[in-house]
Amino acid sequence: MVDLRVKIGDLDLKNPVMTASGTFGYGVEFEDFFDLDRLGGFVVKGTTLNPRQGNPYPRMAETPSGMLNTVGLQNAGVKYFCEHIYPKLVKYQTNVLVNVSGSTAEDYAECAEQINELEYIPGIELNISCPNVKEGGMTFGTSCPSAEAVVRAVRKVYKKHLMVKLSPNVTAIDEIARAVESVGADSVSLINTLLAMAIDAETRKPVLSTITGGLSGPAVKPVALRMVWQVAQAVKIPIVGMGGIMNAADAIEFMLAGASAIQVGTAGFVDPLAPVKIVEGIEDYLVRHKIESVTDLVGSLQL
Amino acid sequence: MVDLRVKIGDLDLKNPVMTASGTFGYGVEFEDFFDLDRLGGFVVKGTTLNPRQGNPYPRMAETPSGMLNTVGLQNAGVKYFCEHIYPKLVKYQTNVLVNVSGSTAEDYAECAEQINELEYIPGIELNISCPNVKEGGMTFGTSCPSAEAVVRAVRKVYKKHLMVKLSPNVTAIDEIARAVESVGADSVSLINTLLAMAIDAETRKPVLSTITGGLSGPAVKPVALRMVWQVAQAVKIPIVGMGGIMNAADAIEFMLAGASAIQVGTAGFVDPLAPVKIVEGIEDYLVRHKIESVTDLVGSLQL
Amino acid sequence: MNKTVQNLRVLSNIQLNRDHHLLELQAPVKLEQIAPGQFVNVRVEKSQSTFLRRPFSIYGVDYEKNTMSLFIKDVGPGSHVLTSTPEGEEVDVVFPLGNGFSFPENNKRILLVGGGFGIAPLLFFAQELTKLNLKADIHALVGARTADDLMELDSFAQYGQVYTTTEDGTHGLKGRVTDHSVLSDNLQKFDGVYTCGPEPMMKAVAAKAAAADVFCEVSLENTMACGFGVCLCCVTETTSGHQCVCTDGPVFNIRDLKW
Amino acid sequence: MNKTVQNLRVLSNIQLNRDHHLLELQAPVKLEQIAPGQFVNVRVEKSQSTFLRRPFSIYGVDYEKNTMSLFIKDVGPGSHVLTSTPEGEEVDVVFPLGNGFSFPENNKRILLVGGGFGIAPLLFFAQELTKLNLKADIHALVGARTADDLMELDSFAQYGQVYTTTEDGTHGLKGRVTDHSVLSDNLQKFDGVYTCGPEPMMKAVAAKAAAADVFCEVSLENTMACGFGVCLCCVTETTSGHQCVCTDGPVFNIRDLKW
Ligand SMILES: Cc1cc2nc3c(=O)[nH]c(=O)nc-3n(C[C@H](O)[C@H](O)[C@H](O)COP(=O)(O)OP(=O)(O)OC[C@H]3O[C@@H](n4cnc5c(N)ncnc54)[C@H](O)[C@@H]3O)c2cc1C
Ligand SMILES: Cc1cc2nc3c(=O)[nH]c(=O)nc-3n(C[C@H](O)[C@H](O)[C@H](O)COP(=O)(O)OP(=O)(O)OC[C@H]3O[C@@H](n4cnc5c(N)ncnc54)[C@H](O)[C@@H]3O)c2cc1C
Ligand SMILES: Cc1cc2nc3c(=O)[nH]c(=O)nc-3n(C[C@H](O)[C@H](O)[C@H](O)COP(=O)(O)O)c2cc1C
Ligand SMILES: Cc1cc2nc3c(=O)[nH]c(=O)nc-3n(C[C@H](O)[C@H](O)[C@H](O)COP(=O)(O)O)c2cc1C
Ligand code: FES
Ligand code: FES
Repeated sequence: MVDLRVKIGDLDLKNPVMTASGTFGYGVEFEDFFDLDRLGGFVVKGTTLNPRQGNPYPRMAETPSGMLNTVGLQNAGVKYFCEHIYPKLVKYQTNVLVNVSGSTAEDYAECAEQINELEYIPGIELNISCPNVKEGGMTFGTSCPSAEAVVRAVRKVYKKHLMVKLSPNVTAIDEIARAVESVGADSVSLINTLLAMAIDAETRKPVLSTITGGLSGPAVKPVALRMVWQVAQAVKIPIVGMGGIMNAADAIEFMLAGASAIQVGTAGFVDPLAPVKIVEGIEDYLVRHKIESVTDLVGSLQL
Repeated sequence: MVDLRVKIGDLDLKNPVMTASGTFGYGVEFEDFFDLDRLGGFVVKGTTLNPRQGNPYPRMAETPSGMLNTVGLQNAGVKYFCEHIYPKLVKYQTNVLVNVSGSTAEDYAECAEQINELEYIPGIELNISCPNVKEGGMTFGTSCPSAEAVVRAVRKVYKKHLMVKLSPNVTAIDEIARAVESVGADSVSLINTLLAMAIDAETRKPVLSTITGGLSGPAVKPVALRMVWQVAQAVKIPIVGMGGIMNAADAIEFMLAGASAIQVGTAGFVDPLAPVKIVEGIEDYLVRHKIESVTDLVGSLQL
Repeated sequence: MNKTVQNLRVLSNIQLNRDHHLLELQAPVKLEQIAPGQFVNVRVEKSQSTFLRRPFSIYGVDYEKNTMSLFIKDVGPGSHVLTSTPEGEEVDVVFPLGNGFSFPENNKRILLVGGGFGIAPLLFFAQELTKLNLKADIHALVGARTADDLMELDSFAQYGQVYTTTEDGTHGLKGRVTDHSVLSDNLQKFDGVYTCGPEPMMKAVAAKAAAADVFCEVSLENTMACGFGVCLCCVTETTSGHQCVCTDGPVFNIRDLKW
Repeated sequence: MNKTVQNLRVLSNIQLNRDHHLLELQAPVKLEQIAPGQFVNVRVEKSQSTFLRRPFSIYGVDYEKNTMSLFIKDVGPGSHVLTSTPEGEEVDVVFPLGNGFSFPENNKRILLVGGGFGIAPLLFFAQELTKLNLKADIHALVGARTADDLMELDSFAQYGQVYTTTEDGTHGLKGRVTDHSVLSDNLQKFDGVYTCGPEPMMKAVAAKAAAADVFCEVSLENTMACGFGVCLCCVTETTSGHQCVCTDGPVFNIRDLKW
């Protein structure tokens, strides 16, 4: 028997596989496909202080081995979440995190404060990296001072696990990681989507309503892996890796590069069973390689 | 008859299709496949002041819709280039540019100065963006002051067309573009490769000898397009776009986003005929869309 | 039935005309009730430009043979691989997705208006209406560019009266579906209009139904990433804000759309 | 001949054992002279994980039928699609690439040492040596894990004497090729040793040849992006610096390698 349990700071996960915000709805949509309690955890949709209707259609473009999205944080706001969604999530025997976005440090803090009250939400993922809305935090995530400011504001009011999701659209992601670590982040997750664009040559128009959008899927995996590796050299807090993970081998690569856990995003669109297949695949890998605990993989890349 | 001619500053190109440095050798290797004079131009291998043996094998990793490389600027140095390679290039009736790299601003300038003497080389492409060698210029290309410094040094000694190749591994590529424009760059080309990484889960080792390498191919196209679009809003000098261009539709997308010409790189590995097929495809497109001159496409994205 | 991911075996693949194929797919597990208007999302691995699944309406279900059919137009890499799939091969399908058309009460007169592959869910609807013995008086108006593009007219004729239009006049009325008198003369005689096809066609039909104040449902085809409500990419504007075509639709009452 | 990109038609696809196939490909244009040791680079579009081409040694050329053969082991997505390609389909091939083995002078005794698909270029070499009537005395040593993995022995036997080893002893000597006496007893009796196979095997053979001071060429298989000398990804360390396996090789004299 191999041990799949991992810890992300004070969070206990039955296995290192989570699902990524914005790609897993509120979890319930996946219930037909598998038992959500088989996951190490899942992160629900980006939540903001006030309701947001999101960006206009079209919001999606398929690209080579990936896709662009510009959903723009459509959500009914944190109050609605607490009253109407949260009650449906309390039944899950796994870590349910809420992804939090905002336009000002105060927004973030206020939203986080309300989620702090929810007994069965052990942590939040602070999205300082959404490229699709002006107020989506990407500007927070692209400079150290602004990243520090928002994390500091949230840290003051949020008492549970504070995971900060980093933007890949930066010159030095390791510096941003160090900055958020220094002001109290409990972990970092990366990467969010790469700012990108699609054009329809025939119509001569951008494909997305907002011209640019966020690139995800296997296309970004090599960049994401590099960033996880780079951040792993820079910080001591745990890293949650993501970006194009499609199967167990991909997940293991992220752990070798230094991630304590991983998130599966776009893969779930292509194969709704991907998250559980990855749990099983990691187990098989450990058995095959005679590795007792999945934690032995973390950062164990052989140079 | 449609008009395929474009200008990049003072460079006259018979069509907007060039090939990208490091993916086209010295051109001669493609001669079996097509007549090089059918291209608008080509950029030969990264050249440095002193000979470089490059990085150890393995230098390549295949990734979803792309590849990583870490060639590390293997070349015999500018002196060898001028004496032994240049004479083989004078016969071409197209623009042959030399891609120049260095470890210090002085290196760059000295190398450029020697190439300035070569009558049939109408311009250089200054590579301030190679992610694969410490001295490969990526550090020059990731901050405005250092980018300005190297361009300024080269501009002093180099009298012909000075194209500056930008790194995509930055927070704000438009700012770097503006910086190099302000110190005399005649054009900018983008993007170079994205810093990335591949790991072999079975051996638990990095695939590349240098751990990280540069990502190219269709996987990066959406990011490249976005950057060309972003730079087009920021500078007045012409833009040469590249990154994952595989076919004429891709090339046209870059021109719609604001590129006056494009370069074909990795595509030539997959289909050695890609560069000429793209020339033909652009012509077909213009005919089909009843567009008289390819220059009408440049920056004509409809919002 | 619940959403599932299954490998379905191609039982037959019949080419209907130049670019349309009819695929009959057999399920390994007993099919439960599927509603007309629901769709499937198919994975296409044998192509380098189909990262995401491709959605197709369900064209019919045969619960005895345990098969379902898809009516596929070859328009690009994904549909091309599918229309080229030989019998015996398996395809990876997520289904059933979306809502479905609203069944009318007994003894209603309804009009189906289809263009292109939009006939697929309409024909399934007609089939189920008839099977459920709702005694609907079914009329179908089908339009195409030319006669060769008018397919499955016999199938429609099994369920009711069929009207056709072709742009070149090679079959039925020369013109577009919206030029047909059945849509202009006294549309009120129908209790409901159900339409699926190119968006401009649906919008024109919807406008006529709205003007005549007739119940009207349209089946939308927004681009999709997931197909089951988690990505929020496929939204359409409704009177109650953005709704997902893949879960709140693909079938919408025009009353609710901001058309 | 000059390098070209051509669509070759699969004339036959024969499964040799569990995971090896022999593909005979017919060219639309007259094949010119191809050297044993040269290789092709094949595009594989029907898979989502084969962005780059896949290199394979040329296993033989039939100038009369205008065909060339490849000997392919199914090890991953690219080789899998190729070994599954039905007769009649076309494959997009860049060829001929690389240098080739050095032909010996007349009346020489040579030893070919092959493992796995490494036998492909060696067999082509033997065929050409014989055709050119160089009166070479050809000996071939072939190793595999088990008897079923020893293929094309009859073909080798056409050209000279064959020795075999299997790790499980099911055919020939039990052990690895390097355990075979032909490599240890008096290797000097050969004028040249030519080897292709897994790198550890080639290194061991090269070491023995070097020790015995016998001419020895090895055919390398570095990972490649372009296959024709423009990317500089496939380099190997030689006494004159980094050289490209795809253009300066794949065949190298061990004297020049830093092994
Ligand atoms: C709910 C729903 C039901 C559908 N039912 C059918 C059906 O029964 N039969 C059928 O043949 N097709 C149907 N479609 C359309 C079908 O999904 C597309 O034709 C298919 O995805 C094209 O894929 P491709 O790879 O062949 O071409 P692509 O290269 O992806 O696209 C070719 C062309 O089709 C358009 N297109 C791509 N994806 C979609 C999409 N999701 N919706 C609309 N247009 C698209 C593109 O803009 C492009 O112009 C349906 C779509 C939806 C959303
Ligand atoms: C000059 C040359 C000649 C070759 N001749 C033959 C031949 O005659 N018959 C044959 O079956 N194979 C030959 N190969 C190896 C063949 O190229 C690989 O088996 C093939 O590329 C694997 O592709 P894949 O998609 O099936 O598997 P992948 O998933 O790409 O790889 C599967 C396994 O093969 C390894 N591999 C991948 N690419 C290469 C490569 N270029 N060289 C060596 N190993 C690789 C990978 O590391 C992995 O372990 C040759 C390679 C070279 C460079
Ligand atoms: C449709 C879509 C919506 C997303 N929404 C959010 C979001 O609300 N908040 C967030 O932090 N990340 C969001 N992301 C980013 C993902 O969580 C993830 O960081 C990214 O997609 C990379 O992982 P992947 O390649 O596995 O999808 C979204 C991604 C997609 C594709
Ligand atoms: C193998 C390889 C070597 C390269 N060498 C250089 C180089 O020497 N100098 C340079 O400026 N860019 C170099 N590049 C980057 C390309 O010129 C180009 O910017 C990049 O590959 C993106 O374009 P593509 O996706 O079309 O290949 C190299 C790229 C590859 C794949
Ligand atoms: S396609 Fe993802 S929500 Fe509809
Ligand atoms: S594979 Fe590109 S140089 Fe050899």
